[in-house]
Amino acid sequence: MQGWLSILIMIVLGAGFALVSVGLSNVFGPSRPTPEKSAPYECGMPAVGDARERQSVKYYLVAMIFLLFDIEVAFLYPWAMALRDLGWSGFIQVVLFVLLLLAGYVYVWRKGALDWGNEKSDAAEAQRRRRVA
Amino acid sequence: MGLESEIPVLTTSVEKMVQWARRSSIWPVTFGLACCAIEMMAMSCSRYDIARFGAEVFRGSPRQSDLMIIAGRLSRKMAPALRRIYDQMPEPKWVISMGACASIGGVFDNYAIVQGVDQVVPVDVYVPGCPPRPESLIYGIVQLQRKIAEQRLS
Amino acid sequence: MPAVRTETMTVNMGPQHPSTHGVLRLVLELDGETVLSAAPTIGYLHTGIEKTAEQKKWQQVIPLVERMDYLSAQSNSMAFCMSVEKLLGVEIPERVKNIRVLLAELQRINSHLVWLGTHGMEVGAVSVMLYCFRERELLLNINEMIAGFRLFPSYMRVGGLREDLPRGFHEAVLAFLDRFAGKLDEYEDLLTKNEIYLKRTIGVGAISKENAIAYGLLGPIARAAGVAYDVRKAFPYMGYETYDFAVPTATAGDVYARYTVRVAEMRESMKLCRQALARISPTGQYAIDDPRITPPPKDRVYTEMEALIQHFLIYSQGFSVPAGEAYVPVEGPRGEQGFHVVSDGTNRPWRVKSRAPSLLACQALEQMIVGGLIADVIAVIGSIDVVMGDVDR
Amino acid sequence: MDSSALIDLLEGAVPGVFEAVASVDLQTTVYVPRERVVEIAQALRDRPELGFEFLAEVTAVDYWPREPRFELVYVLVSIEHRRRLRLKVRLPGADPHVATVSGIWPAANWLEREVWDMFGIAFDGHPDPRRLLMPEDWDGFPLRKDFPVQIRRPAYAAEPLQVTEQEFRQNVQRDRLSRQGHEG
Repeated sequence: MQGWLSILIMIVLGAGFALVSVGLSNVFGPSRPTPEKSAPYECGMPAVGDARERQSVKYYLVAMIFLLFDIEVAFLYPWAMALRDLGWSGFIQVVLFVLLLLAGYVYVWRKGALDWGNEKSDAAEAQRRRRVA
Repeated sequence: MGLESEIPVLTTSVEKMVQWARRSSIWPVTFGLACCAIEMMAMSCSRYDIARFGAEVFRGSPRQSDLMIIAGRLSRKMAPALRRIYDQMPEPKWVISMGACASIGGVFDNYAIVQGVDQVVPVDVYVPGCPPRPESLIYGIVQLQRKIAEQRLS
Repeated sequence: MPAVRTETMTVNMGPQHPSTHGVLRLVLELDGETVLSAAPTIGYLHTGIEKTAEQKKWQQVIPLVERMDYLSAQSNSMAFCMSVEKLLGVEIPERVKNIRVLLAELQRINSHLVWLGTHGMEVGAVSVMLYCFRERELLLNINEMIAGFRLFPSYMRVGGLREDLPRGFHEAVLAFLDRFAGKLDEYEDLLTKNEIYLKRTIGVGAISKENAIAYGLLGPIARAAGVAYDVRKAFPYMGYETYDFAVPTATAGDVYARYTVRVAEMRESMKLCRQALARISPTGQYAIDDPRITPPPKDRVYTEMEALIQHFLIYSQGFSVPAGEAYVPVEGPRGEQGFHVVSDGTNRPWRVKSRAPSLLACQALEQMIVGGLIADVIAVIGSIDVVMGDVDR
Repeated sequence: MDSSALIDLLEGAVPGVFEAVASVDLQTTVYVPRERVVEIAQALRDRPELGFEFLAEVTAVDYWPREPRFELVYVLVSIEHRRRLRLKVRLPGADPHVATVSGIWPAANWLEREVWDMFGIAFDGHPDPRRLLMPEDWDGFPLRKDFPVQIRRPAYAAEPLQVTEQEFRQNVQRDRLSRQGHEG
């Protein structure tokens, strides 16, 4: 039980600080919403439409890929802790797991979901390599 | 502030404490128009460091700022944009009109310049000079801090 | 995969924006992060200085002219004074020419430091901004020493200077020059081989030599694209032909080339400053001795009646300039500057038009950013060193 | 290369058009008739012996009581010949208009827009004839001599908070169409 108490205290402190500061600013901060104030901020120009515009699909793809590989790493942490007791069989399973995801990574790479720039920025990149080399 | 009793406890009123917190970290929105903006930048750099007064964080968007330093000459085409930025700032907000051009139109008494920013936004502190030296702008900010200290929590 | 129908997004990078170097508005049309088209809108800082200048006397126009391009005050006032002196047909004493060359070159370093600082900060190197502004304070001290004012000294007048150089001027300038050489190497260490800076600037916002000529970018931007045109070499003025200095150029025409050209220009300016300083005697003649234009020294005004009358006439009525028009080009920090001055023979200018290199840089901005990414727009705006006061006048 | 030699070159290029005038500064000053500005500009830029490929400045001067009222000024620079030329065009006060040279020097695009904005001199065939510096709805041309220096007007007219979608698209569309016309 002893170990869990320190984690509990840390959670209470973290959440507590956040709640107190947000709570105080809500209590003391004057909030007077006016139509001008709530209009979307457009660098000083009248706003056009609301802020929820359709985004390019690239952003969604990158978000999904990140989520996928992030969870993969999340699985590796507990495995790394228990490496000694799992022995070789555990090791083989993890290698298979990583290889599977590696195949996914290569597919995504080849499909071009990761290249972000356009031909102009790629040309700039090529120029940079020539100059720096 | 009570320190009479022996117990080392500092007593103050909530209002004083809140006003002390507000005036000690004023975040200006970057609203540099013309030459005064160069002096405002010089003020936030190493020699006339405004960080000593807690105001060196220049926020890009009006949402996160509570002081607007109008640094430069305001033209008629820019006036609506200035008013809109001022409206979009959250409540306790103050305005410093930096320089003669912002305060009264300065040397440009002609068709293009708004002769004094107070026709567009309510101004708290006027800083004279064309452009004012960084010290006088810091003095303006200190005057504003003194003004905030006396304001009541409405 | 079938062609995905993408919808473009219009972003308004409006007048109040931390990295548009003033009040420039850019309506960008984006496909994802690629800029499809950019429509710059200017005029948010239009001050009508040319209209106000027509109501002032000749000497009073100098403070107005300095507030147009507020980063190159000395070269502005020098350009205006030279145009008016050309109309007057007066010859400037040798010493005044050397002082004007020295002050113009110090102003070029001053303006390039502000450019390097703000451009560095926008590309992410905030420390470069703090260092550049720290060095710039020494230059502002020199301005303060000669005229008591940091940004707009108004020290140059039609017919020479306002007064003689103060004591300790030579030591101050020498101290700055000795210190600045080492500091400039420091900035270069920070940026020139910095991997991030190279990635953000090489190949970005490039403009071809033909485009630079077609869009009339007579200045560092054209020199970075390979056009070896510098007003100080092509049409020398104020004795520039007697100084030896090089005109740095590059060929790539992208943001990195402009960076190298401007930093090399700072080094050239330092060489020029040393040569000019060596020629200037601490005290000497500081203006032409034409009684109509140069006010008499103060002690004579208090003692002699004629000097008092002359002083009163100059400061109340001013002097009149023979009718005609003149445009003397000057190499300012942003390129060729000059004032097209028209006089109708009275003591007020009929028309003062300033050639604005930043206006043409702003117009060519769209050529540089279309096709690039939105992050490159910030680097390109920083690299063309646009001053909105000069654009909108 | 003093100015008389340059004027002979100009005469050679486009005969019978130039009216040379004495000038105080570097630039050789010549007057040209209003109708032939584009043809002269084309010759100035394309002929190798003239080679004026830099247009430094386009500006105007309003000699108000005098008629012809406006004088348009083009300042041209030739790098390899190291020469400068100032073309001047006299325009009457009634309907001052002249053909645009932005087809020859793209630099002239905004410079001419500013001259239109400040003086009301129309440039026929200009790809984007809108005001450059003043607000869109400004009436009058500020730099004319009969325009007052100071106007007492309320500084700030409240603009609508929300610009309707097609109003904004229409602005941006018009802006892009006008630029397409320019590149095309």
